[in-house]
Order: sequence, then C-alpha cells, then structure tokens
Amino acid sequence: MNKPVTVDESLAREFGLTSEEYGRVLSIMGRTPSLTELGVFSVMWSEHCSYKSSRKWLRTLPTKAPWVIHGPGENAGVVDIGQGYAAIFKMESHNHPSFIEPYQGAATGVGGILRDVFTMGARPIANLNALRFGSPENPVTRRVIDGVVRGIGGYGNCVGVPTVGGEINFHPAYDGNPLVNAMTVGLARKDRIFLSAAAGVGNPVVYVGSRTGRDGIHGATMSSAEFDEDALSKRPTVQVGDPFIEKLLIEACLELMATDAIVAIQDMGAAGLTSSSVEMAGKGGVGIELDLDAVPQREPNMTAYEMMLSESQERMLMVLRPDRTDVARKIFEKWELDFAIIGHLTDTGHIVVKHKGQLEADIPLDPLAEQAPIYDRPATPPKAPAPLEGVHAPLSLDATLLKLVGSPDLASRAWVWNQYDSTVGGQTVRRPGAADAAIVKVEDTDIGLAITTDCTPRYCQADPKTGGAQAVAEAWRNLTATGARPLAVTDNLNFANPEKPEIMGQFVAAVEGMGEACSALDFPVVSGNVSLYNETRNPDGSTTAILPTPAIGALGVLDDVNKAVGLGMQPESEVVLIGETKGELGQTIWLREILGQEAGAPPPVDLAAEKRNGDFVRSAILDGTITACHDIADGGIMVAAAEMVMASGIGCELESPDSGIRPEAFWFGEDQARYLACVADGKALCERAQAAGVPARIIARSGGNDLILPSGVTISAARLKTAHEAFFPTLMGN
Amino acid sequence: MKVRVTVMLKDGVLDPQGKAISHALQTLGFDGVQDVRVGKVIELDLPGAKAEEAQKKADAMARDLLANLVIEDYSVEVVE
Amino acid sequence: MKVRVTVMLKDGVLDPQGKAISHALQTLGFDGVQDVRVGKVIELDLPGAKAEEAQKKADAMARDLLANLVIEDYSVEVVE
Amino acid sequence: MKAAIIVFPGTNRERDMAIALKRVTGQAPRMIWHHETDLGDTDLVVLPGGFSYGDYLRCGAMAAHSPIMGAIKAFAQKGGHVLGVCNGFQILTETGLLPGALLRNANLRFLSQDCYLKVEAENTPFTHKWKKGDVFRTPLAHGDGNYTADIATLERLEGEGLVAFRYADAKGNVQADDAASNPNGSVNSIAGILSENKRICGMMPHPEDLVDPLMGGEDGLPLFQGLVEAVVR
Ligand SMILES: Nc1ncnc2c1ncn2[C@@H]1O[C@H](COP(=O)(O)OP(=O)(O)O)[C@@H](O)[C@H]1O
Ligand SMILES: [Mg+2]
Repeated sequence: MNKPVTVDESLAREFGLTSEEYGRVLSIMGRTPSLTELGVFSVMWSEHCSYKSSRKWLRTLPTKAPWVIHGPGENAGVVDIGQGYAAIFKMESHNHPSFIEPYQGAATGVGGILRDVFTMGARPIANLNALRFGSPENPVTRRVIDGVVRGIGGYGNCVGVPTVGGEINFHPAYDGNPLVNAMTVGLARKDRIFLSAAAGVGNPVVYVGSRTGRDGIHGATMSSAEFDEDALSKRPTVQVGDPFIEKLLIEACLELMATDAIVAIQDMGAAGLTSSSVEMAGKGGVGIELDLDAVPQREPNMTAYEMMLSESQERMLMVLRPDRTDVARKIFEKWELDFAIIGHLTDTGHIVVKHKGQLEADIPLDPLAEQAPIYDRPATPPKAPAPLEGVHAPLSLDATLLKLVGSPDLASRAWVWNQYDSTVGGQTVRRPGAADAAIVKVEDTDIGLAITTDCTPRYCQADPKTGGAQAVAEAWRNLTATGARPLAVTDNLNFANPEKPEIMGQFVAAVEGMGEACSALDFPVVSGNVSLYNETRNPDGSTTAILPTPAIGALGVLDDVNKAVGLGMQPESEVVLIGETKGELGQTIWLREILGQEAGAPPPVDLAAEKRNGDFVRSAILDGTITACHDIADGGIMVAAAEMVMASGIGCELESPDSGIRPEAFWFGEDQARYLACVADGKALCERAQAAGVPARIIARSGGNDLILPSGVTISAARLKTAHEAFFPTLMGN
Repeated sequence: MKVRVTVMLKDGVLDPQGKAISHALQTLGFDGVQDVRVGKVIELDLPGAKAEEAQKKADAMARDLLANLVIEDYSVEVVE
Repeated sequence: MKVRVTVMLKDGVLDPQGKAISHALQTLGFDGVQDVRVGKVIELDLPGAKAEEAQKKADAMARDLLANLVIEDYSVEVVE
Repeated sequence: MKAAIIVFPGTNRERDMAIALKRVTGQAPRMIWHHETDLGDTDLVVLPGGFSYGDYLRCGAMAAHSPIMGAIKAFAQKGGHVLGVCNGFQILTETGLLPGALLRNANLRFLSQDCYLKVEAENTPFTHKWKKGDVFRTPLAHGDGNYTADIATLERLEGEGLVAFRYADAKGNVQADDAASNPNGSVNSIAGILSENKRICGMMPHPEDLVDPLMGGEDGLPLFQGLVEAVVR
C-alpha cells in the first residue's frame, strides 16, 4: 500500500462499508478521512467488532445472577465459584480462517480465545472446542478435519492448557464453511480481575508480545463477509500462530498481574491495535495517542494503515502506572518478549495516530462508538415444521443400535481427543468421554468445575426457537449429570447472511429460545460471540447456508469435586430412567441415519420439567444415591445405555418398556429432560422421584459385559466398541 | 532421477521456528546471524524418469500435496 | 552471505514422514515414486561474512544446534 | 528428599511434577529458571514435560543449551539423581546425558492417552518399588516419543539392563510392531531408559499425572515413593 490511494466511497465499499455508513464517516470527520482513518472505521464498524446486526437481539438475553461478577461487555464473562475464586470464560469462532487454512485457522482461534481469558487475570485451565464439518463423503472434509484437529492440538498442547471437551457434528451444509468455535476457561482470585477501561491521562500505553507484521489485514471485515470463490484469492490474510510465544505471554502477564502495575489491559484480537486501543480508551472515556514508530515491527516499511489493521497474533496492549513501567519491562525481558511504550492516554477523547512525523489518524472516539451502525434487519419468522408421520422401523433394534453408535454424529471421538493433551496441569478429574461434562479441579481446593459445549443444529434448522432453547437445556443437563450446579453460559452464534430475512428470522428465534431457557434455568449468558455470513456461494450463483448453530458453552461448579459422577455403567446397579418418554422421532439421528430423512419437528423443550428433573438428579448425585449418570440426547435411551456400557465395559440388561409406544420410538426417540442413572436401589429412587413430581422407572439392571436387549439379543461391550470406534480412523486413514 | 522439493514459508508469513532458532544461535554466541527461515526439503526418487519429466512430476506433487500454497512457496530441483 | 543448511535423517533411521508422503502420493495417483525422504532446510542470513567464513560458521552452527548427529546428517551450501 | 524442577521457556508440566513430588516428600520442590547456573542444595533434579522453545527445530534441542545444563551435567557426573519426563527425556538425549533420540511418533500425530508400562529394570532408584515384570498404567502426551538408537547402543542398553520401562498391553505383553500397545513406534517398545550408573532416568509417559485417585489412579506414585527412599538412603 505504498502508492497513494484515493479515499472515496468506492474504496469504502471495498473495505466493507455501505454508502450510508461512509456518509456517516464523512459527517463524523467533517472531511475526507485518511486511508488509516477509513481502515479504523471499516474494522470498528464491521459486523465482527460492532455486532451491528445482532446487538439488538443480544440485549434481550438474561445476563444477571447473584454469582455473575462480569457479564457481557468485557473480554470474557466472570462468575463466582466460591472460596474467593472466579471462573472466567468465553467462546469464540474462527470459522472462515479455518476453511482457508485449517491448521493455522484453528490454532490461532485457540490462541485468540486464550488471550481473551488471561487478559482478565486468569490462568487458563481448560480448553474446549465445538466443531462442525461438512459431509464425511466430501473429500475436502478430511483435509479440514485433519488441519483443524492438528491446529487445535498443536496450539493447546504447546501452551499447556488441557483440552478437555467439545463436540463435533457433520452435515453437508458445512461443506464450504466449517465451524471452529473455541472456548477457554480460566481461573483467578475474584478480587484480582483485570479490566480493559483505560484511565489516567498521561499514563503510558504499552505494547507487549510478538512483533507486528502484515498478517491478516482486514481479517475482521473478511469474517463479516460471505464466502465466495474469491475467498481463496484473499488468502494472504492468513495468520500464523506461535503458541510458544503465547505461553511466554501468559506467564509474563500473570507475573505482572501479581504486581500493581496494570491500570488496564486488553488483548489485540480482531483488528489488532485498532480495536484494542479504541476500546480501551473508549471504555475509559479518555483519549489515546499512539506513536507507531515505537511499535515492534517484523517487516520493513510498514505503513500506519498496515500496522493499525494488522492481526498479528500473540500481542497485548496495556495501560500501566508510569512509576511501574520498569518493573513491567523487566518481567517481559525475563520472558524474552518485546515490550514497547507506544503512546499515552490523553484527555482529548480522540484517538490520534502518528507515524514518521505525520498525523495518520485523528478520530473522535465517542462518535466512532456511538454512531456505529445498528441494524434492525427484517426477519421472517421461521415456518413451523410439518409434523412427522407414518415412519416405521426397517431394521431390528440391535442392527439399528450398531448402526447408530457407528454413525458420524454418534461415533467415538477418541481419535480426535487423543490428539489433545487433556491431562496437563494435573487437575483433570474427568477426561473427554468419561462424563457428560469435563471436570477440572481448582488446585489446592475441593472445587470442581464442570464444562461442556452443546448445540443440535438439525433441531435449530427445523425450529430455531426450540433449537436455541434445547441447546441451553442440553448444556444445563450435561453439567447437572455430573452433579454440578450450572452457573452460566457463553455462546457462539453461528448463522448465515443476516441480510436475508429468513436467516435473520432464524437468528431472532434462536436467541429468543436461548433467552427463555436461560431465564427458566437461572443460567445467564455472561459472554459470547457472533459469527454471521457463514455461507458459501456456489459456482451457479446460488448459496448454501450453514445450519443455524448457536453453540452453547456452559460452566457449573461442584463444591466438593469428590462427589462428581461419571457416565460409565456401575456394577450391580439398577438403572433408572428419569424424565418422561413419549417417543419423539422428529429430527432424530434415528430418522436421519436409518430412514435417511431430516423431517418433522424437534422434540419439544419443557423448561419446567427440565428444571424439576435436573434438580432432582443433582440432589440424588450429591447425596451419593446416584453413582453414575448420563443424559439422554442424540440417539435416545438405547444409545445412552450403550454409551454407559462402552465407557466402563460393564453390561446391563434392558427391560421391555411396556409403554404402549412403538419400540423404535421408545428406544431411539429424543425426548428432552431425561437421564439414565445407576443406583443401588432403583425402587427407592423411583419413590423419591414420584414425591418430587419427577417421572422415573427402572429400565435396566447392570452386570456382565454385554448389553442385553429386551428381545434377549446380546451385544458385547467389545462389539459395541468396535462399531463405535471405527468411524474416525476409517475416515482419516489411521 | 532424484528430485528435491524445497518448501519455505512465503515472505511475510511469520516463521516462529526461524525466530526461535535465530534467538538460540545468538545465545550460543553465534553473532552476525540476521535472519533465519526454516523450511522442509523432500527428496523424491523417481527411477526411470528423465530430468524434464521428473521436474514436471515433482512440480505437480508439490502443488497437490507437498506444499501448502496458502502460506508456502516451493522450488523443485533435479539432483541427479 | 546466505547459507543453507540441509538436515536429513541418516540412512537407516526410519523416516515415517517420508513413508507417509510416499503413501499419500500413491493415493493421489502419482506412480513411480520409489523413495521419499523428508528433511529440514534452515536458511541463514549472515551479512558481512565472506563465503568461506559463512560456510565455516554454518558448519559450526549445524554441529552445535541445527542437527542432531545421533540421527541426522547435514550439509552446508553457500547460496549467494 | 530435596527436589528441584528446572523450568525452561515453554515448560508446561512443572506444576504437575511439583504436585507429585510434594505428595511424597511433603514439601514443595524448588523451581529453577533455566538461566540459573547453580542448582543449590538438592538431591534430585527433574526436567519436566512441556514444549521448551516450542519444540521448534527439534524437541529439547534449544533447552539442551540452556545455562543451567552445565550445572546439571556436573551434578550428574557426581552421581546425582536426574529424572527427565517427556520433554525432559528429549532434553537429556539432546545433551548426551542419555543415549539415543526421540523421533516423531510413528503415526505422525500427537498422542494423548493412557498406556501401560512394563517394569524392566528392578532395584534402581526409579523402579525399586516395583518388581521386574510389573505393569502399571500412565498417561502419555507427546508428538515425538518414538525412541531410537543405533544398534550398538541398543545392545548395550539391553545387555546392561538399562531399559527401565517398555510399552506393553494391560497384561504385560510387549510387541513392538503393535500400534495399540506401542503407540509411538519406539524401538523395542522402549519407554524409558537409564544411564550407566542408573541415576539418570528418562521416560516419555507422565507418571506424575497419575498420583491421585481423583484423577483416575495412583499408578504413577511408586516411582516417586521409590525415589524418596533411594535418595534418602
Ligand atoms: N452472542 C453473545 N452473547 C453474549 N455476549 C456476547 C455475544 N457476542 C458477543 N458478546 C460479548 O460482546 C463483547 C465483545 O465481544 P468480542 O468482540 O468477541 O470480544 P473480543 O474483542 O474480546 O474478541 C464480549 O464481552 C462478548 O462476551
Ligand atoms: Mg478481547
């Protein structure tokens, strides 16, 4: 960009601003902006940074509870977990970069979300990832999986944060637009939380971490644009992550945070130096002046525009107490990281950027934020799905079960999680696959954190509102099934082009469903991320939208982690089915895998029943009655029972339901708010449930090593496992 | 014919390995090292192929598999 | 001076990466590939150094750090 | 037993190791930054797991040149006890304190899973709590754990009883060409080796991550308990 460019409306449009938005820039500036100024506006007003299409709806989500310390608005959400500790967590997407370069896209996604968490003073203690891939038959899918899984592992393993959970779905709707949502949970003392609002006119603005290169310029605007074949020519924006530097940055920042040097701190995420400096100064109601000559640079001859928009990874911006800069400098020198004072706070309320003696930008911060566009985009309410009728089972129960446990969405994910270090840190109480939520202990205490991510996109596609509520309910249920008390939610709302009313309609309905569920379950949203324009333009001009995917990341707490239960079948137990079964087959895995249909309405979500059943289960776990528990989700009761058998190798004999429901609907229906629980005395638990108004019945007795169906057909745990574990190694070739 | 395909990160793309090595060399007392870039070399044995053919083949292999053209450049060299 | 240090696994040390690439190339339909070996190339910029001096320096760096002589061989080449 | 854990830039299992050591000694081990040149008063030096220098170039290569390594070599020469786990093992081979090298895992993927180890050498400071042939479970987590050495070295290791642990199945069967029981493809299924004086041990798996029933078991504990006894004696 060394040629002089003319800033005008057409350039603004190239940068992703509409004509109307450019008009607003002109009126704020009162003159034609410089190239750097236009760059600042374009990224700050991008969908990614401004939430212009979603903000109106995000505001409707419940965000408060007595245990919430910081809700949305900070780098990550903060909740009180007791004994003076806080958990800090958030989820973020790196969808577009992960399609262009799966390894680096996923790796830098992990790096970015880690920074959002440790920038608040937390040591990251767990990573999770929610992934959506295209059809397994599509050859591109393999390449994407391979790169994404290596990238997540490559980054997370190196920084030494255990990757303890996540989820994966496959659907052709993600063929050209996979979803990579990464979540980090960190731990801090609750009186040592660091925020991003700058304060103290004259205080130094300090840059630490890696040097700035020309990486990812316009990444924020790219992630706000729909994908077309040109995407591949936009490739030079690919950023490369350096997890080694990130590890040093974590240690150096935490060491500095133990002192009183920091006034404010903010990671440089999307739109790097621009968004971090604008947000810090804006939130603090001060001005900021930057001298780009002082910015550590990796490449020669970088322009102000390039430096302001670079998305080089592993960088942080801080405001320090002036008398503590030397303390800080020493710490960063010890960790061999760049440290530079690149500016100071002012009282002007402007961001002023200077480079090589030139004034490159001078923008008033208030209008930049306050006049940022907000859209109330037209939304067409989704059509109610036609009810499912007249389906019947073509296969025996045992053949159906073996097919289901080996199907892409239900098959073992061990191939994936075995590439993630899940034990580093020495606090992982339940590793992937051992319980419905991962459990990580808070070192030196008995506190356990339960963590999960959930979303069922096929439900959301059929009925976004129910799907949004179901995602929240399932996350809440997964935490509950370990014995944890669910505390709060982070989300990653992945949708297609919001300028299309039917897509906006999906978004609005899903948020509405989420909000209702969060309210009913006392489960506020404390942080999140929105990723729009997830669609692919096909060569014939048509577009393929992803399934609406409001991924939910959720956190719960166990005051005594020793009371946590896993999902492995226990010996000499009765297995109690908790919750009501009507045999809902609409949008089930059974329907899709066995009959090849995606049809009907998703199972209804009854939030009162959800709460009642869950509270009952939790209390029976915490008093030691329930010794293993598994929520019933994709695949229904029989798949849940099979998963319990596979987890411990201990078998069980299922009883004939005698329910008046057709067997396939009883065993494979996906009715919500249900659990399987191992107890010594099933009858006693059922009586207790009845008293609490919770439907419960004994469904099986454990023993041996086989799953015995009501028909008497016997499937060994080993045979189940063979069917369960084949999918990924076969797909990936090892 | 033996062919050597050398794959290096594109100019401007961050090379974390190169950076770390350059740093380590300094610590070891090797001064005067300005820039370090790390790449891969893949040696292919293509018996029976003539030089030109081998070059072409290796070029196709590099495009299809050996290099990640999003972030890497490659060069092909017939060795013997 | 620019110097290139090429580090390859010693003959006789199993090269799983080479094997995997050879396999992948076959799957992609490239036939006639007999043997694939994968190594590293480290490009060092030594401004001011003369060719001979650069060669010597790079040789020392390779011995000290860049190659592990238990499993690897290296070669040094002055490029420009 | 006084223990010291060496921390390199990128080390990430130092806290796990500290927990395990504290469990058997009742006292927190000292953390020593790699820039130090003096080990102070210690009975045991531990090089823990992680990604020193990002595992760039070769795992352990750059850490092997850290200032502290001089002191560690001197300590070893005087007969000090040194344990290197995972990245620590890689560093020990890179410095030449242990023979051989660790290559990329045979399947070229990072592996994080439980494995079974068969105890091969008895009556060493690291293994004397077990009997030869005992099998125990331990997590492993590495991308480069595929042990290799030239034939002469292998013959010496095997001949002098310097193979500490081998990868095995749950019943103790060792089969080097079986990816299920020898996941990273190590030659002779070697998971850990000893120096000639049996005071230095390097191993890839992480016994320090299995010392608490809450985390799934205590199978790794005997190694640390044994060290306490051996070193105090
Ligand atoms: N879907 C959502 N639900 C709740 N909060 C959200 C959502 N999307 C974004 N937020 C909140 O908005 C703020 C800005 O988010 P983001 O731009 O992703 O932060 P960052 O710049 O740190 O990446 C954060 O506090 C985030 O938690
Ligand atoms: Mg942030």
